[in-house]
Amino acid sequence: MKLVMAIIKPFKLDEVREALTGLGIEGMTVTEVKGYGRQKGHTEIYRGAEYAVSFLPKLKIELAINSDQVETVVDAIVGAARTGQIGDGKIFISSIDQVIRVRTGEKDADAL
Amino acid sequence: MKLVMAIIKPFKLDEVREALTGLGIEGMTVTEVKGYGRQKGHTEIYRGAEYAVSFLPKLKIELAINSDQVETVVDAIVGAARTGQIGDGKIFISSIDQVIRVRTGEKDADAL
Amino acid sequence: MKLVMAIIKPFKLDEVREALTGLGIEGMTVTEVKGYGRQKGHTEIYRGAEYAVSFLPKLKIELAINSDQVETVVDAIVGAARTGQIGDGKIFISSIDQVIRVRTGEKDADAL
Amino acid sequence: MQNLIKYSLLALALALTGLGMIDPALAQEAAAAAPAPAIDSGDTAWMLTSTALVLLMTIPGLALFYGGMVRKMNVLATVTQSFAICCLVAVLWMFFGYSLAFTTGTPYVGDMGRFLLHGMDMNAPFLMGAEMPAGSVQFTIPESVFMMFQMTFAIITPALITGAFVDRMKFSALLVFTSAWLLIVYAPIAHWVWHPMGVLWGAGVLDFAGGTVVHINAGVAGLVAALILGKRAGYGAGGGHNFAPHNLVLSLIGASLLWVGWFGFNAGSASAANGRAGMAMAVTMIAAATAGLSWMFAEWSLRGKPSALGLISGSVAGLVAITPASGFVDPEGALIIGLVAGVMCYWGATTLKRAGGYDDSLDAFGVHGVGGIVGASLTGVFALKGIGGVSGLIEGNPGQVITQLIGIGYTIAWCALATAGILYMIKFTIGLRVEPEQERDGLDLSLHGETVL
Amino acid sequence: MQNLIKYSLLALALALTGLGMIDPALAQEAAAAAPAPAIDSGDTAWMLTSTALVLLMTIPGLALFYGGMVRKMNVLATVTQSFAICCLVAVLWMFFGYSLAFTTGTPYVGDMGRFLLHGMDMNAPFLMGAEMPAGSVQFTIPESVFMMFQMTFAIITPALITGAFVDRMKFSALLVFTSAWLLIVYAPIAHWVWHPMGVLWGAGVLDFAGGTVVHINAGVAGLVAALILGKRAGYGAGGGHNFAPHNLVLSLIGASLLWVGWFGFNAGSASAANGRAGMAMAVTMIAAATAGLSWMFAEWSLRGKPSALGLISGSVAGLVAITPASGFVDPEGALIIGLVAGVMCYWGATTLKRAGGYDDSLDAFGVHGVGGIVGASLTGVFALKGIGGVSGLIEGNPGQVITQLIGIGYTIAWCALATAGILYMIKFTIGLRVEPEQERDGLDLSLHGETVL
Amino acid sequence: MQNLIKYSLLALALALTGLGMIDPALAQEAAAAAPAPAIDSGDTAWMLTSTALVLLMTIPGLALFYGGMVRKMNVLATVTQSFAICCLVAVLWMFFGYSLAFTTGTPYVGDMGRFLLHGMDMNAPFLMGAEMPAGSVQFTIPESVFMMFQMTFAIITPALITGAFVDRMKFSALLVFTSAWLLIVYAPIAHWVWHPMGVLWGAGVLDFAGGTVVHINAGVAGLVAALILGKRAGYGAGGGHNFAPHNLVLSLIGASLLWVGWFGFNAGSASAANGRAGMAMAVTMIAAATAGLSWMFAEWSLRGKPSALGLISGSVAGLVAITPASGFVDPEGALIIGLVAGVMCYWGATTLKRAGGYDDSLDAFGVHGVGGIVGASLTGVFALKGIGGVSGLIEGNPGQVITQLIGIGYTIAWCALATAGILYMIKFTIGLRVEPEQERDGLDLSLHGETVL
Ligand SMILES: Nc1ncnc2c1ncn2[C@@H]1O[C@H](COP(=O)(O)OP(=O)(O)O)[C@@H](O)[C@H]1O
Ligand SMILES: Nc1ncnc2c1ncn2[C@@H]1O[C@H](COP(=O)(O)OP(=O)(O)O)[C@@H](O)[C@H]1O
Ligand SMILES: Nc1ncnc2c1ncn2[C@@H]1O[C@H](COP(=O)(O)OP(=O)(O)O)[C@@H](O)[C@H]1O
Repeated sequence: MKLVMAIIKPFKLDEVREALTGLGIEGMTVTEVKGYGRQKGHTEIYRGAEYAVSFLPKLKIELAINSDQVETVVDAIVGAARTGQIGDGKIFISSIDQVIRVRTGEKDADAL
Repeated sequence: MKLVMAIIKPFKLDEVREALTGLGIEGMTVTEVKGYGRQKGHTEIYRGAEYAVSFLPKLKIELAINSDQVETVVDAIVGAARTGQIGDGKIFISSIDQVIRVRTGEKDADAL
Repeated sequence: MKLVMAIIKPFKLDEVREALTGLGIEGMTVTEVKGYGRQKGHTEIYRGAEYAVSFLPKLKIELAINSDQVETVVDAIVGAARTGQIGDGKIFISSIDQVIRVRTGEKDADAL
Repeated sequence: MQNLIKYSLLALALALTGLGMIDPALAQEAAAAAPAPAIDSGDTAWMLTSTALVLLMTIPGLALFYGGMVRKMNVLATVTQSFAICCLVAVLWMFFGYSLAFTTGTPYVGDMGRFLLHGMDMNAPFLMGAEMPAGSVQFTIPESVFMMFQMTFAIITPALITGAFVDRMKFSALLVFTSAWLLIVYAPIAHWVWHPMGVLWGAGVLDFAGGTVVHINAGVAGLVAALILGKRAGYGAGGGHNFAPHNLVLSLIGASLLWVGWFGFNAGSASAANGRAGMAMAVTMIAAATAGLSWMFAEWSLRGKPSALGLISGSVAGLVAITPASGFVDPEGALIIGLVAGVMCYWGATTLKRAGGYDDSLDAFGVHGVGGIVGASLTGVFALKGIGGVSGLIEGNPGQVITQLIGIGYTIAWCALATAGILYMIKFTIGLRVEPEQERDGLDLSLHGETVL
Repeated sequence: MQNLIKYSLLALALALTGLGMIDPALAQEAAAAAPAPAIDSGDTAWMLTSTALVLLMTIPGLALFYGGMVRKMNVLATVTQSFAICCLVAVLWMFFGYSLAFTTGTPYVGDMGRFLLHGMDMNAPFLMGAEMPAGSVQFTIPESVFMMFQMTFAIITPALITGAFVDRMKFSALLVFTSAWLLIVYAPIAHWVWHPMGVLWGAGVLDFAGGTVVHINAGVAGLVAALILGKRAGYGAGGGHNFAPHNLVLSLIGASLLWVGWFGFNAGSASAANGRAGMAMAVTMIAAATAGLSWMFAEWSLRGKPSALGLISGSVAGLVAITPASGFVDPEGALIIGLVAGVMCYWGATTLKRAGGYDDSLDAFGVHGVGGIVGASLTGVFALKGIGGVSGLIEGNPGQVITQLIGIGYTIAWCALATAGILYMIKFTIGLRVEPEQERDGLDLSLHGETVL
Repeated sequence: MQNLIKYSLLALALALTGLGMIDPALAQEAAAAAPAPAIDSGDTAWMLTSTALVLLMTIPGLALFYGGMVRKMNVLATVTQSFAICCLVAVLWMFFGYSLAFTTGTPYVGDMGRFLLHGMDMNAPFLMGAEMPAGSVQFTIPESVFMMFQMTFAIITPALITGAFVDRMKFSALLVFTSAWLLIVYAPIAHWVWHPMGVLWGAGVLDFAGGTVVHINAGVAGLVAALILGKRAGYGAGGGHNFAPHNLVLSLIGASLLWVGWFGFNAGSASAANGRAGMAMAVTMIAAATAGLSWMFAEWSLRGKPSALGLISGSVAGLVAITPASGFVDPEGALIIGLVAGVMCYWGATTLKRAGGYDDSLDAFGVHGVGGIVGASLTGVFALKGIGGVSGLIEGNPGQVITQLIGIGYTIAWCALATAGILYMIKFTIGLRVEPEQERDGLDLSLHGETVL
């Protein structure tokens, strides 16, 4: 099984979620994060004092999937999250050893 | 070493933490997240406009442990976090290569 | 490629970020988290009722890097985040299979 | 828009026809009879206080009521609109607005006799319409106090409109719109209704504290603005775009300050600390309370839950509806007005808005337009001779209802036409609406360069 | 509960015994001596203002004071309680409450002579107890203003009680409870104390602005409610269940508005803009300030840190305690009352509550009950003939302290009994408490379907 | 610091030299002419109201204005400073402050004739300076009301200073500083300016509502404190240390309440509900509005965006600047004063502060110091005989400008010297500043043991 962790622009959440549910993905976890990257932040000025805000609001989506779903999932996320402008985000894929559903104790594929 | 990442219901945090400290686990990191899954969200109505809130508040607990602790830790979390109702959450286990304690520079098992 | 996940004290963010950009690291993602560890929390008293706050505010930094950068990155983070006092945080390193840049579809090293 | 214009013309026609039927003897001359040419310290104390209370309604009252209902990324932009309008209108009022509204001039608009507030006598009690021997109104307070009290009304009215177009209007466009609207729409209509020379005063239209001048006016302008600006990006698209209020605690603070401040608005409109002011305060309280409950129970029975937003919206609806009636009706009249207003404004903010398909974002029309029309009409029904000197339908004078409808018609007609004109002028010159990315990133950051953490 | 009833009965017995000892000549007839049968615009101006100030105390004052102290998931439910009570009581006051409290009737309760507020003369100064030739009280303000001022007192009293049972009472139960409590507990006790026909007025009990009628009453009702409803789920269980206030900035705004509004509450209780009002305002300020400092220093020395919550709680405690005394004592008396109130209420909200084992969540009893008892008793100690026409212990009249204790006893007795009765009635019919899952998910979402982001 | 002392001495010298040039005939004796030895209920009503309004300015007004501008971890500590000062000053005022300021004494300070507020006549109108047959001032309100109104001024002045040193002063040091500063700096300067025996009153200095006594005083004290305490850790270090305001909604609420409350501050300074109060309210509104716009447009043109913080800061700057002028100028004077104040205070909070290199964190000096100096000077320019009985430069009396500068000089000199003395005394005894870790962890937690979630 794989863990897909995608950083996206916040206003793209609904489109990404819809794309994923379209693939039958039933579960995901979302976290509000701040991103630093090529996309520049902005400057805020308060009474003459400038504050450079270099971290931008992003959302992190984590989803555990079966290894054979990786490609379709990545395509779905890229398709839904892309605006073509800098700062669209990244997807990181790693392996997971085991998944357990707390309610039932089911494991791995059954737990997804 | 393994990284255990558990999604639980927020009000279960104290019980889970107590169960883990009962096992001698000395460190963990908690993040407020929003979960999407089989558990349905709710609808809020503001002056006749309905807003479907499909993401529910959850907590993510991350803890790095020695590989031989995985089973007891999973059992402890499942035991403490289970309500038997939908939305109880999931546990994901993956491998970590290395752990470093910032304060001392200690590595791996010493750093846990 | 590796994923470096570092838990640090919040007021150390700027120093860590500068140390990393000094290494040419161009991207990272930061999350506000609560940490539990050897560092004790504090007690708040409201009209005689005591509340033990055992989770302390921390920041989690995640960055995907090439495997050969691990050592320099860890050194940079440790150097910038260390105060020598308890609660300085930890660094966890794991492997990632794949990285995709959403905007371009670039993969792996190109996507970092 | 075509419909809008059509209906506006219709209303105007109706109004003009009706005018022939009005007996000018019904005009609000009661006030003019007061023979007291000295400043009364008690009356002045109450009017100074009322002025502070009405200012409190806009800043921070209305700013918070609206600010709590928008998304977090727009909260500063929203509260700033009310604050900026407060500053802008105060200056314009000094230059032109007060003169256009409250000097004698013609039945349609005042002259410029108080340009820069020249000519106010500091120590004499104010005589309004001194040039009209027969119809002038003698106050017991200095003109400066009258001018200030009226300024706070001129401030809140354009601020109310902003509820219709939050999250998408350019700040520069807002400033231009407010300036033009104040002078072209608000000041003349205030003159019509509240100056003894005014055409609707002459027609006997009753509007104690601004049901037509303030609320119908703001509500209709809001509706027109919502139609011309169009919807917020993503509004009504379904699929989870979330426009839910980000912090109703702010809105509840705002509604509370509106309520408290409204005591100055309505009881202050008696221009004196007397029995009529006391009665106006009492009916204001009762209508607000009743309407809060009636919206709440309506929503509770239809939607299953009594929402905080419903309760406070209902109270505001009741305050709106009692405004024109507050110096004319008794507590029982207020009870019924509140009851009707709560239910009707709930309908206005839900069913009517959905049917109309416009995005009157915070229900400027649904609450102030609908509530104002309900209140202005029912003033004609429940007015009692013993309270304000004029009888309504329930005391056997159905003509007063017609008179009220004429006042409503006039107001709607001129407001809709002129507002549309002003907005189109801005649209085709500096533009009305922010860029799509600005709207997406939130106006706090894109227009003002600030954020709330 | 058994203890509660036992003590209530005891207090009642004590009160009845004591009554024989009271010299009716001490009754507050000073006011009745005023021979001015005309409306005074200055007095009316101040009373209109005071009414606005007291309303400000409940919405948004008390709503925020309480709202900031609960967990975030309950903040809307908490502030909505105050707002809904405001609406509900206003309507009930119009129908029955005002009549029961302020018409002549019997020594125990008024009649229904002002049902629907019929019969108020708009333009005459109010004569309270006109049916009692000897004891009537002549005011210089219209009855509508008196009625409104008193309405705002009737609103804040049940709203204060909610502090005892936040986070767990059903909204429907709250509405039923408030209605019954207003008519069965509040209105009669107001009649006893503030109407010349009332039994405690006759006994010479001094309560300038509501130490017994408002604060002891609300505090005791809160204690009874906390006992009958039981604790919040998880309260006192240790192990990290966290009930810490989520945003004390809201509470500080609330406490500030309570303080400012209390000027209307206490100085307004002079019913005129005169020297007694001025002195009442001064002693109110001094007691609030002193009590804030005394709670703060007490906590600082015992707990090591001066908390914001302690400081503001102390000020509120001082305001509570000076309430009954405010028209009777001088600044030095106020200083001592404030000092004692700060320390005693700190004790009430900490040691006493822990000892009692009840969950009076926001210390309705600890602050308002304890503070009210402190204030009502010390009024009997520090009353000065030169201020309010009655001497207290320090001017050699120990009897006044007894009289005050009788007033306290009566109030506690009837309030405890009747409140318990009402709550049990609700418990066994529609139920008092929300479901455990509702409590866990937060009342904002489960009762009102809304959240604060 | 050396520079500071040098300039202070210079100013003092200038002031003393200048004093010879003043014609005492210009003194503000207008008020003294009033022959009315009876309490006026209307005037009293307005002054009771004004007292409530000015208290509202500090709690919660100023508390929120400042609280919104700090980092989230310091918000409770910041708002608590204003609240604690309110409590502390009230008690000190009762003991010593009121006597030092408003009893006759010498030209430099009052005596202790009102220690513990002994000797106030409850029912007679207040005669200020009764011991000076020629120069006494007869009021139409009770002394208790005058004392209370002045207390609220004594509260806000030290609270304003806190803006200069938020985030780093020890709470204990704050309490000691406030106590000493009130008695050594504020009370004497109030006596100089506002008591007929006072040296600056005698010199003919005009300060209607506190341009020198309140704003220059607070601003200069703030500057001195910012210099002596030093910068916040990390301030000006670049590299991303972020001192951005955490929630400007709070600041906007605060600015709004300051504005509304300022009606009591300025119009209340007429001590009566009359034409001068009305005019004072009008010019207050106009200056606030104009200054808000002028700061906003200055920033908009220089920085590209009109910020919410700029708009509200400008309004406060206008309110500051009109304060000394409010009973002496007409609307046009107010317009110009507002215009100048908005631009000058923008300069004071940006260019000047950067040039000075000090960390006046929330611009106590930049807004109140600069604005106060602008206002006090321009009062000498725009004063009109027809408004306040004294002519300024534009009516051909350039001497009034000199007189005003002398008043400014005196105030700056004594304030700077004495403030520095007090702060050094504290620094070398209990210490002024929190520990570095306390500053880093936030004062909410480290000083008060509380947090905002
Ligand atoms: N190496 C990385 N490790 C972790 N997160 C990253 C990394 N690079 C980028 N990100 C995340 O992706 C977001 C977008 O990256 P950015 O460089 O701004 O634009 P783009 O995705 O177009 O290259 C960043 O804000 C950050 O949150
Ligand atoms: N495949 C997944 N990947 C990541 N997080 C998941 C996944 N499935 C579920 N979750 C998380 O677990 C939570 C609980 O899942 P849900 O399906 O609602 O109930 P249950 O745990 O009873 O099956 C979700 O809210 C989500 O945060
Ligand atoms: N085993 C662990 N798994 C996950 N996070 C941990 C673990 N141990 C510590 N942490 C994180 O690191 C932070 C610092 O750890 P702590 O034990 O307080 O001090 P130190 O880093 O000096 O040993 C904790 O607050 C927690 O967020």
